[in-house]
Amino acid sequence: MINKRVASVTEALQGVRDEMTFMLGGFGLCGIPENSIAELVRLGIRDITCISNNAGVDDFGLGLLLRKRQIRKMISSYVGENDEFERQMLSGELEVELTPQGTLAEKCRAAQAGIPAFFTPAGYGTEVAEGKETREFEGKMYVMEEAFRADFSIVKAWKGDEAGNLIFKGTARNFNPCMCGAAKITVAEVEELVPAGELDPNQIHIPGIFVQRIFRGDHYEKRIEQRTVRKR
Amino acid sequence: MINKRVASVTEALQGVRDEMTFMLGGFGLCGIPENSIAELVRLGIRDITCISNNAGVDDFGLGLLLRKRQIRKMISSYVGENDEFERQMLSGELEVELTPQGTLAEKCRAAQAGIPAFFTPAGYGTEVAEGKETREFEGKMYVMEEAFRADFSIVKAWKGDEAGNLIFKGTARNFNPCMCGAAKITVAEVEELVPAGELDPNQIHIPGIFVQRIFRGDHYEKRIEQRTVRKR
Amino acid sequence: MLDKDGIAKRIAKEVKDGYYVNLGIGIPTLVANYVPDGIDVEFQSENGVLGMGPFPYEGDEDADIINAGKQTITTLPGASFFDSAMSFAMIRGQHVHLTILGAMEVADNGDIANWKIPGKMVKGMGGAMDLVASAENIIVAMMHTNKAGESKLLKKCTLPLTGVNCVKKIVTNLAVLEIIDGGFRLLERAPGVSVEEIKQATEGRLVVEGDVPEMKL
Amino acid sequence: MLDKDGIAKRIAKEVKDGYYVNLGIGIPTLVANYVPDGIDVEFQSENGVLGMGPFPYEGDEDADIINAGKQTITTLPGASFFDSAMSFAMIRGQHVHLTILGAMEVADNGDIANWKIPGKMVKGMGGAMDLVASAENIIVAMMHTNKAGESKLLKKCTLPLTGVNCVKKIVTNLAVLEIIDGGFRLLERAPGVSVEEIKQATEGRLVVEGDVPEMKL
Repeated sequence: MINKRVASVTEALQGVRDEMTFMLGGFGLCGIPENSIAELVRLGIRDITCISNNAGVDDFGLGLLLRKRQIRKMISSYVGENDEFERQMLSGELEVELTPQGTLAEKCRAAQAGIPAFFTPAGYGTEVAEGKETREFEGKMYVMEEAFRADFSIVKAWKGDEAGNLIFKGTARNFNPCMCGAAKITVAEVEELVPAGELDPNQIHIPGIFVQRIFRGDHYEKRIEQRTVRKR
Repeated sequence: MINKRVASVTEALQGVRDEMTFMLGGFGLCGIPENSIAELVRLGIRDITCISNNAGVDDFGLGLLLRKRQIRKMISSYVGENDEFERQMLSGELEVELTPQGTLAEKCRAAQAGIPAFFTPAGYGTEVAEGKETREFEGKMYVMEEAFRADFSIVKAWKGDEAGNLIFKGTARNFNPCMCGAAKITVAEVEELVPAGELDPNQIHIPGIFVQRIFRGDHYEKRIEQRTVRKR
Repeated sequence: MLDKDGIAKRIAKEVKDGYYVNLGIGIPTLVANYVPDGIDVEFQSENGVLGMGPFPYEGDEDADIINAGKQTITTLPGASFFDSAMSFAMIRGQHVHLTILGAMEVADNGDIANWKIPGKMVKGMGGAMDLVASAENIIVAMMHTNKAGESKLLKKCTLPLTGVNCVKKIVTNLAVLEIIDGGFRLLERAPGVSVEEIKQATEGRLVVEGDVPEMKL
Repeated sequence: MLDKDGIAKRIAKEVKDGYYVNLGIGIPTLVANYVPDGIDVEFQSENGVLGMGPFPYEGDEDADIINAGKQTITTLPGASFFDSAMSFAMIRGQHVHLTILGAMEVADNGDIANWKIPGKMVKGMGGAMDLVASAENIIVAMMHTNKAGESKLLKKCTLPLTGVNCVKKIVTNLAVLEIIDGGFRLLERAPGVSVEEIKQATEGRLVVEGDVPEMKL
């Protein structure tokens, strides 16, 4: 077993620098690497590019990095929950590349899987396809999209073991598995970190080979964006 | 819940015909849809194309279909365990398309995922790449491969539920998940079929949306090709 | 004229037994409330869940179980969770039969725009571009006109497109229309709405053939 | 001169701490037996397992748990099972650090042939084409000559290729060689084998620089 355990978030994020490109898991505030984001804020690195489906909210998630102006460029599919984001984008302070959600996921998965490019129908005929190669297959038009290239993937899982194996929970899974192994270094923070051998090998979502560093996150707020309930 | 359960292998394979293209899961004899293969033999359909990593052995797995000359064409990555196969191939009775194993898996997954084509480095500079588009990305050469098109995917899982959700066991997983939803109709045979709600939604390998018909296989021989053991 | 729930109710009639359905944010989400008994459907949410159920009882909500609108949800027996790549494999691979989503504009050739107002609002396309480029059946749920009273059913979209030639049907507060070669074909009128009112509110080419029935809800 | 176990033993020294390794069928499989203590490695088998252990005890074998050679195996703590697409994501995505495989022929530019003898034998490439096109480090384990006594280290492969310019190192019964620009560079001699004997058995360009040490096992 190759041990991927590191002692702390600080050790896990060793090597992050200004101007690097980061992939960050999560959908909205669900399944985001809270502890790592807090550490990126603390480290104060600047001019970074973030590949993340969303941009957090004003005072949580990636919104914390936006507020401190640490992000130069966002690559996302939906950014509608963040006023500060919209302000920076419309004023031109923040560069934004909007990508269809499925294409975003597949560009991560392609990087993970050593596929440099693939064809998708998403965005054909729209401004997303501008400047990109298009091609017909079986009478339908497709756009060629290339794999992402990033320095760090930072993901959050539910359970992990020392070998770096990961299990996600519910819809907190989302982009996290697709981002594992999709950057030069993958950092996984988990709620529960167990010795190798405790997880069922048949029920692992992401094998440890895709993860370079794993640590247990100290604190999870798990903020809910839209608390919707029905009466008993 | 959309119920995918059918009563028998006969019902599950309703609609199979001569000259159709089938994807069949399994690696060697591990994780093959034994009951469905027996039914295809019984039905006696001919001139079929099989997409399957291997071709079985002389008297088991796809070897049973080969022996009855039901297969016109095999698309596989490795066929080294079957004398009758080699005889039919060298004599020209059987058409064979050999494809790198990872490309085979990805062509299935691409069909499942609505990706018509992708680039892979496998086979560049070899006869596998002949007649295919090649392209350079980041200084490395790749071959463009297209998604498979098939009429039926026939897979074998360990556990399944009425909603078509599947869980595989050990290395019997192999190509089975990648083939689900990669053909017009996907048939899954399982060792254990439970009511919807009994499987943990977090631990499902293949969601039922990729499966049209599911049934419990009557009998599994699970033949071992290379029984290798050590002394106690 | 229909309210939002009315639109959802009418769209629910388009949902057939055995369908996997993706519901967009807003009116489409309401459709789940009106699917008739005996019609077995499963709702997919592109953030990674199939088999969505109703909202959780107070106190049962789980931050790790949400839909694409970031609302807390529950799951039904037979549900499954999966990652975003697999979620869009379902969508792109046309395993999801029906997509119901909102729009800012629809053109009479089936083009749709719903993600951006240049210089003013950019929320992003989310999964909408994948959905409209992939689904075989796309129904748009929206008001017939915008807040300024201008038609949202146009000859040509003025906003950046989400997808081209993809919308199959539109259900608005005034009417049900389908896209045919060369226009919006009027299928049904909302209760109490005249063909003339629909004509007035439709900028794109409207095709009216024979008597147009009032919709039944 | 080395036997098969000797070749495996020598290759085991190339396996570094923290490596994920894919072992081909035949001699490469034996390498697992000789990895020194204190070197943490995990073996991947392309049919869908990471963290392979030794063969099972008699009676413990499970038809559902095999390696790419179709042999019954066990797993070690930290192991995982996955599907073929994910398995080759590991390989193609260069997450597997080292591939050790057999060959029929290797050329002095790093080309390798190991899957087909036209008109005679066609077993197929299995995962070999993916492995050699992807891995950053590829070691070939083979006999220096074939059964007819002809060199398998050639100027140019005569058989259909498995991959081009990909082999990094070759360990045979006679020698350890690395591919450098323009030839096989002789790194080590097998015990009791002279440089002259290696020259005789090598058809491709052999580069001999200074004294060539005998290998230590």
